[in-house]
Amino acid sequence: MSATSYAGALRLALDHALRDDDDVFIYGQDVAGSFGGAFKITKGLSDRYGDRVINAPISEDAIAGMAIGAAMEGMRPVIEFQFADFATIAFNQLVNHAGTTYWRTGKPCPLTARLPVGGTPGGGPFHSQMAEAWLGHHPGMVVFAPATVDDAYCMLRQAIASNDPVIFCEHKYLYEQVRDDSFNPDLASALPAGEAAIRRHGRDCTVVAWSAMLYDALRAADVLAREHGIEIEVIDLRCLRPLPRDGVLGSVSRTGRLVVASEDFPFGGVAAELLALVAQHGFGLLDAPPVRVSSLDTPIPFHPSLWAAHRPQAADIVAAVIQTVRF
Amino acid sequence: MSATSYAGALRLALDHALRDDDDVFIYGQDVAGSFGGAFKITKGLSDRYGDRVINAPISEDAIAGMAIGAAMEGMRPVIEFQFADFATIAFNQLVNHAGTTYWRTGKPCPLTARLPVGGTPGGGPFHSQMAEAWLGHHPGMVVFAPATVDDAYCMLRQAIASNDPVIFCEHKYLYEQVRDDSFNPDLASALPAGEAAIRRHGRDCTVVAWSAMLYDALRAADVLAREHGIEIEVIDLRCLRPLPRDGVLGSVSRTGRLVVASEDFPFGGVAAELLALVAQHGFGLLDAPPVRVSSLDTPIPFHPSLWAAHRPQAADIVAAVIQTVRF
Amino acid sequence: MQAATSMDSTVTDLGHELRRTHLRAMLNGRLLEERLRSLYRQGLIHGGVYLGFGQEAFSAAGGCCLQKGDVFAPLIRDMAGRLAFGETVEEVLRTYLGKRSGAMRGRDGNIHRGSLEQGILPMISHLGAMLPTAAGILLARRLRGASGSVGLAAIGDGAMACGATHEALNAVAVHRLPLVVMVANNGYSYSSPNSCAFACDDLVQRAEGYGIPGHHCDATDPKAALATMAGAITAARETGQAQLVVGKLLRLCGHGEHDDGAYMDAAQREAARDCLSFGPEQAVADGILAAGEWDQWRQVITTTIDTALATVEAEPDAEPAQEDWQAWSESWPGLEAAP
Amino acid sequence: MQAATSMDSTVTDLGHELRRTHLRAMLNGRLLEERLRSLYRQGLIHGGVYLGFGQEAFSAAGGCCLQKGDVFAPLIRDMAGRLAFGETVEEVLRTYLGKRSGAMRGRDGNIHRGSLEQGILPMISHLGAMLPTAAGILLARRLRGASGSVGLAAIGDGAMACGATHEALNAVAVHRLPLVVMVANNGYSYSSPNSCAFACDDLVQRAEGYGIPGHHCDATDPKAALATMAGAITAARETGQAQLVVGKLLRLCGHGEHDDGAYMDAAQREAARDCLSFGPEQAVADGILAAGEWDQWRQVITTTIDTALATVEAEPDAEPAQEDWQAWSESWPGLEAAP
Ligand SMILES: Cc1ncc(C[n+]2csc(CCOP(=O)(O)OP(=O)(O)O)c2C)c(N)n1
Ligand SMILES: Cc1ncc(C[n+]2csc(CCOP(=O)(O)OP(=O)(O)O)c2C)c(N)n1
Ligand SMILES: [Mg+2]
Ligand SMILES: [Mg+2]
Repeated sequence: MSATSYAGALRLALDHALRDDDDVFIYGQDVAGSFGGAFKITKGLSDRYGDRVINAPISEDAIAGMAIGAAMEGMRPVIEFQFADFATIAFNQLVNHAGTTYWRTGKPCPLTARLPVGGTPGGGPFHSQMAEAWLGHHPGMVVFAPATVDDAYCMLRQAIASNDPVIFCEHKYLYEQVRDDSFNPDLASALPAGEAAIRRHGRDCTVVAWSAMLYDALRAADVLAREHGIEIEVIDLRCLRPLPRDGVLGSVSRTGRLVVASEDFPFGGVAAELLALVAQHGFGLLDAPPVRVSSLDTPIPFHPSLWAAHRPQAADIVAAVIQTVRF
Repeated sequence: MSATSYAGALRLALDHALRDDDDVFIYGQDVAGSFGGAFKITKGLSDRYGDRVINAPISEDAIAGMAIGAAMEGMRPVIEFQFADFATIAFNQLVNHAGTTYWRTGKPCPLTARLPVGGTPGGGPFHSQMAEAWLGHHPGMVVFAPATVDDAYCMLRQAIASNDPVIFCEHKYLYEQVRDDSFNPDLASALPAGEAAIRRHGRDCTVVAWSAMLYDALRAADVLAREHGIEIEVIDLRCLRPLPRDGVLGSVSRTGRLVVASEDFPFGGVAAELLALVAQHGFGLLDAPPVRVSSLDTPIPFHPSLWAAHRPQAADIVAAVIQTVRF
Repeated sequence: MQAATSMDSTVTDLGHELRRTHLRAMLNGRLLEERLRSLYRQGLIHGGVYLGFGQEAFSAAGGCCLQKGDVFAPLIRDMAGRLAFGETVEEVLRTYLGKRSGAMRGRDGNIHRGSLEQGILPMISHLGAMLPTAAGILLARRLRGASGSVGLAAIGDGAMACGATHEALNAVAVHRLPLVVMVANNGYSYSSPNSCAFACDDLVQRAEGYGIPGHHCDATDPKAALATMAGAITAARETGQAQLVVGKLLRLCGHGEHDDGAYMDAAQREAARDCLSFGPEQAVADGILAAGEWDQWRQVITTTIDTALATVEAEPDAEPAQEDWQAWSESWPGLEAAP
Repeated sequence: MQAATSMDSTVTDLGHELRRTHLRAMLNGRLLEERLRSLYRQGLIHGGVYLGFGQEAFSAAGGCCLQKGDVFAPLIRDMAGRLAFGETVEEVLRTYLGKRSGAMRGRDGNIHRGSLEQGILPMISHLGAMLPTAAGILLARRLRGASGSVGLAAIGDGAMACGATHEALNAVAVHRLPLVVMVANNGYSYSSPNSCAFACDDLVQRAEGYGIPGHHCDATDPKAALATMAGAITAARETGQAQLVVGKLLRLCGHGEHDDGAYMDAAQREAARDCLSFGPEQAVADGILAAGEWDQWRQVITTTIDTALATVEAEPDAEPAQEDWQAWSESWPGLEAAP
C-alpha cells in the first residue's frame, strides 16, 4: 500500500520541521537511533538530523521541564511520550509550568508534546487513555487531536510553529489504519487549527467527534442514512483547546440537535464542555436535549471484548442520534 | 471567639478518627510534632497519637503511593498535601493507581487525600488552585468539597470511613473565616455524602455552588432578594464525585433555571459537567439557558486586585441570575 | 528454607535445597515464557508479551528468598521470581488468556497480574510506581505492630531514572522500611543502552546517597545471584533497613515480543552468558544437581504447563455481560447514571 | 572576575575583588531582606515573605561566580545570589510591592520573580521543577552551538527528596550538561529536620550515584563557600559536566515570616555561626576588608534601598483594567469567549 498513513504523515511533518528550522529538535524515550520510538514515528530522523533527535531517560517530568527550558530559550522542542498515559508524570510541568509561562512572564513557551492516545484491543487501563480533559483544563494549554492524514501532517507542523505549548494527541488506532493515497504535503489542506471541519453535511443532527471517534461517527452516519433516513452533520473538532466554538454552534444552528461522541471517560472534560457551551450559548438553537456518548465510567478494560463494551461504538452514536431526532 | 472554625472541625474529625480506629494514620509534610502542618490542622495530634502522625519527605508521589499500599493492607491513611497545587506531583498515583485499584483487583483502596484548595489574596498561581476537575475526571475517584463546619467534620469522617479513595478539598479561605457556635460533633448533621444540601430555598433560579463559592452564592441571594426581588435556591453540592444529580435536577425542576458558580478555571470540569447533565437530562425543565460563572481563563493572579477580578464574585452571580431570570 | 545471612554478597553456603529450588524456578520461568511466546505467535494472547529471558537467575533468587507473608512487587520480567514466590502456572495462564477466572478477570492483563492475598502487587504500568506501594504495605504492618516480613520490589536500569523510584528509595531509607529494591540492569531500557539511562559506573553507587546498604552481583551466575539476594533479604529482615541490589545481566530477547531487538549490540549478545545454560553446569559441578536431572525437570515442567494450559483454555473468557461496570466499591447515594 | 579553578574545594587564592564582591552581595541580601521583613510587618507586602538569613554566603557565592550569559534558577532564599548576579534592588521591590512595572507585573509574586533576559528563571512553586528547565536552556545552547555558559540551580535539603530533582540531576549527568546544583542544607525543610528528609550522612554522597563530581563546604564560612562554588562553577564551565555542591548552614529565621520557627532546636540555633557576622571578621583578618568599611557599606546599601523604595512606591500598582486576560501568546482563530 503506497498510500500515506497517519503515522507516515506525522513522520513527514517532523522531518520537514527539522529540515526547515534548526531550532526544532526531538526529545523522548527511544526516539533516536535505528529504533525511532515505540510507534516508529521518528524512525530514520536521527540519521538525517543527528543530534537534534535525542534519547531521554525514563523521566517524563524532566523531559517536559527540559523542553520548557529549551522553549524559553527560543527553540521549538518536540517531546514524545511513549503513551499519553505516562504524561501524568509530567502533568505538573505541563500545566503549571508550560501553561503558565506566557501569562506569567510575557515570554512564549513553544513546545509540542506528542501523546499517543486512545484505546486498542488489549491496550488495557494504562496504554489506552485520552488526555484532553486533564491536560486541557488549565489555562494556557493548546490541545490538538487530528483524525485525518492531512491533519496529522498540517496540524503537527502548526503545533511546532505555534508559540504556545501544544498537547498533540495522536490516536494509536489511526497510525496505520488511516491512509490517504491522495496525500501530498505540498497541497495538504492547512485549515487553521482552532477551526472545526465538517466531514459530512447533514440537516437532521450535529454529531461532534474528534480523533478516532470521527470514524465511528462517519460509520454511524452511513447507518443512519441508509437504515433510518437520517442525515447527520459530522463535525471533526480537530482542536480541543481552544474549542472551535463557532463551528459547533453554526452546525447546531442548522440542525437543532447535538450529539457529542467521545472516547474519553464520561465525567467532565471536553464532551461536557461542548454540551455546556451549546446549552448556554446555543440554547435557543436546540430542538432536543443534547446528548453525550462517552466511554463507561471505569478504567479501560484489557480484554478486547470488555474493551469493545466500554468504548463507545458507532451503534451507540446511532442510538443517541435516533433518540435525539425522535425527541 | 469560642465558635468552632472549619479548621477546628477538621482537626476534631481527625482526632476522633484516630481515636476510634487504630487503622487510621496521618502522613504528610510537617504534620507531626508541635508544628501540625502548614495550616495547623494536625496540630497536637502527634502528642496524642504518636507514631500514627508521620512526617513525610517532600515526595508527593511517594506519599500517595505509600498511602495506596497501606490502604491495600487495610489501613485508612489520611494524607495531607501542603497545597492542592502540589498534588499534581501525585496525580499519577492518585488517578491511575488509587482510582483503579478496586476495579482492577476487587480490593478497596480506602485512602483520604486532604487538599487545601482555593484562592486567597496574595496566594498566586501555585497556591490557589481548585482540584476537582483534574482529580475528578478519572473513574474511581471520590471528591468531597465541604463548605460548612458541620460538613467539614462529618464529611472528613465519612471520607476516612469510606472504602474508596477520597479527594478531600478543604478551602483555605474557609479555615478560619467560617465558624459555627452551635457546632457539636455528636449532633453534627450527617447528611450522606453524595447528597446535595439546599442552603437557601427559592423559586426563581437554582444556583449551584460548592466550597467557598457557596458564600458568594448566599451573598448574591441576599442582594437578589433585597434589590431585585429574586429568590434563588442555593444548592451546596458538597460532593462533586459522585455528583448529587437528583438534588440538582430536583431543584431545577422547581425553578426552571440554573446558574453554576465555580471558583475553578472555566474549561471543562465540574461546572461543565453540571450544565451538560442538566442540558441532557433536564432539558425540559429549563426555561432559560443554563449559565456558568467561573474564574477567568488565565492562571490565578498573585496581586489581590487582579485576583479579585479573576475570581468570580457575588456580583457576577447576581448578574448571571438576572440575565437568566430575565431571559 | 535456608538463607544466607552474610551481607558481603559472597556467601557460598546456600544449602542444597535452596539452590535446587532456585534452579527449578529459573527453569519454570523460562519454559513457561517460551510457551507464552509460542502462544503469542499463534495469536492466542491479547495484548503484549514481555519476557524475562536472561533474568531468571536474578528474579528467581528474589522470589526464592522471600517467605510467605512477605510482599513482592514484580516487574515485567519476573516470571521466574513470581513462580518461585508461589504463583501457579494456572494463575499465569488465566490472565494471559483473558479468563474471567484470572486474578485480573480480564480487566487488566498479563504482566499487571497480582494478588494481594498472595502478597504479589498488581502493578500499574508506570515505572517506579509500585515501590512506594510496597513501602506503604510495610509501613502499615509496622504501625499495626506486625514485624518480620519484608518487601521486595523489582526495577530496571531504565526506571532508576524515574522520579517515583527516587522518592520511594529515599522514603524507605528515611522511614527505615525493610524494602529490598532489586535492580535488574539488563543493559537496555527498551531500545536505549545504559548510557541513555545513567552516568555513574554502577547503579549500586546510588545506595550510599540514600543511606542504605548496596549489593552487587553478576546475575548471570545463579549462585552469585542467589547469594546476593539471600544476603540482602536477610539483612532487610534482620535490620529492618532497606537494601539496594543491582544485578548485572543482559536481556536475551526484545523488549517485548513485538520487538526484534535489532538495535542491540550483536557482539554483546553473542558474548552474553545465559543463566539457564550456566546454571545447570554450575550446579552439576557443585554437586547440587545430578546429571540428567535438569532434563527430567524440563519434562515435568513441560507436562505441568501442558496440563495447566488445557485446564485454563476450557475456562470461560471474560465477557461484558458479567461486568457491573462499577469503579467504586461503595454504593454512593448520589451515584450518577452513566450519561 | 577571577575565579578559582581547583576542584578540590580548598582554593584559597580567590582574589581580593571577588571576595569583596561576595561580601558586599551578602550584606546587600541581608539588608534588603531586613527591609522586606519590616515592610511585611507593616502589612505593605502582598503574599508571603521568605528570607535567606544565614544562607547569604552560600547564595552570594553562587551569584558572584556566574558570568553574564549564564543561567540562574534561584530558590526562595537566594536574595544575595540574585543581587550578586545582577538583579537590582528596584526590581526586587517592584515585585514585592505588586507593581505593574515589576518583572511579574503583579501576576506572580515575590520569590517567583525572574527575567529570562537577565538569565534568572521565574520559578514555579513546585520544588525541583526549575532544575530541568535550567538544564533545557543549556541543552538548547549546546544544540545551537553556543558554548561557554553554565547553569546554576538552587535547591534545599528537603527538596532533594523530590522526584523532579532526581530526574533532573540524572538527566544533566546523562546529557553532560554544565548545570551546577547547589544544595543549601539549612537543617530544615519547613518544620522538618534533616532526619525527615534523607538518611545518608551528607547529601553530597548523592553525586557519585549520578556520576558527577560532588563538593561540600561549611557555608557559614564565606571564604569556604566562595572557594567551593568558584571551583564547582569553573569545573562545570571547563569540563561541561554537571556538579553537585552541598553547603551546610542553618536557616536563621522561620520558614517564612508567618512562621516563628518555634520547632527549631534552640541549642543548635544558639551555636550557629551567622555568615554575616563571621564574614567581615574573616575578611578583616585576611586583609580583604579595611576596618570600618563594612559599616560604610551598610550605610551605602541602606541609602540605596531607601532611594529604590521611594522610587518604586511611586510606581503604579498592577490593576485589572490593564490586563488582557490572555493565557495564550497566539490569537487562535477559534478562541472561545470566556463563558
Ligand atoms: C513512567 C513510564 N514511562 C515509560 C514507560 C514505557 N516503558 C515501559 S518498559 C520501558 C523500558 C524499561 O526499561 P528498564 O527499566 O531498564 O526495564 P527493562 O524493560 O529493561 O526490564 C519503558 C520506557 C513506562 N512504563 N512508565
Ligand atoms: C513539590 C512541593 N511540595 C511542597 C511544597 C511546599 N514547600 C515549600 S518550601 C518547603 C520546604 C522546603 O525545604 P527545603 O528544600 O529544605 O528548602 P528551605 O525552605 O529549607 O530553603 C515546602 C515543603 C512545594 N513548594 N513543592
Ligand atoms: Mg533494562
Ligand atoms: Mg532546608
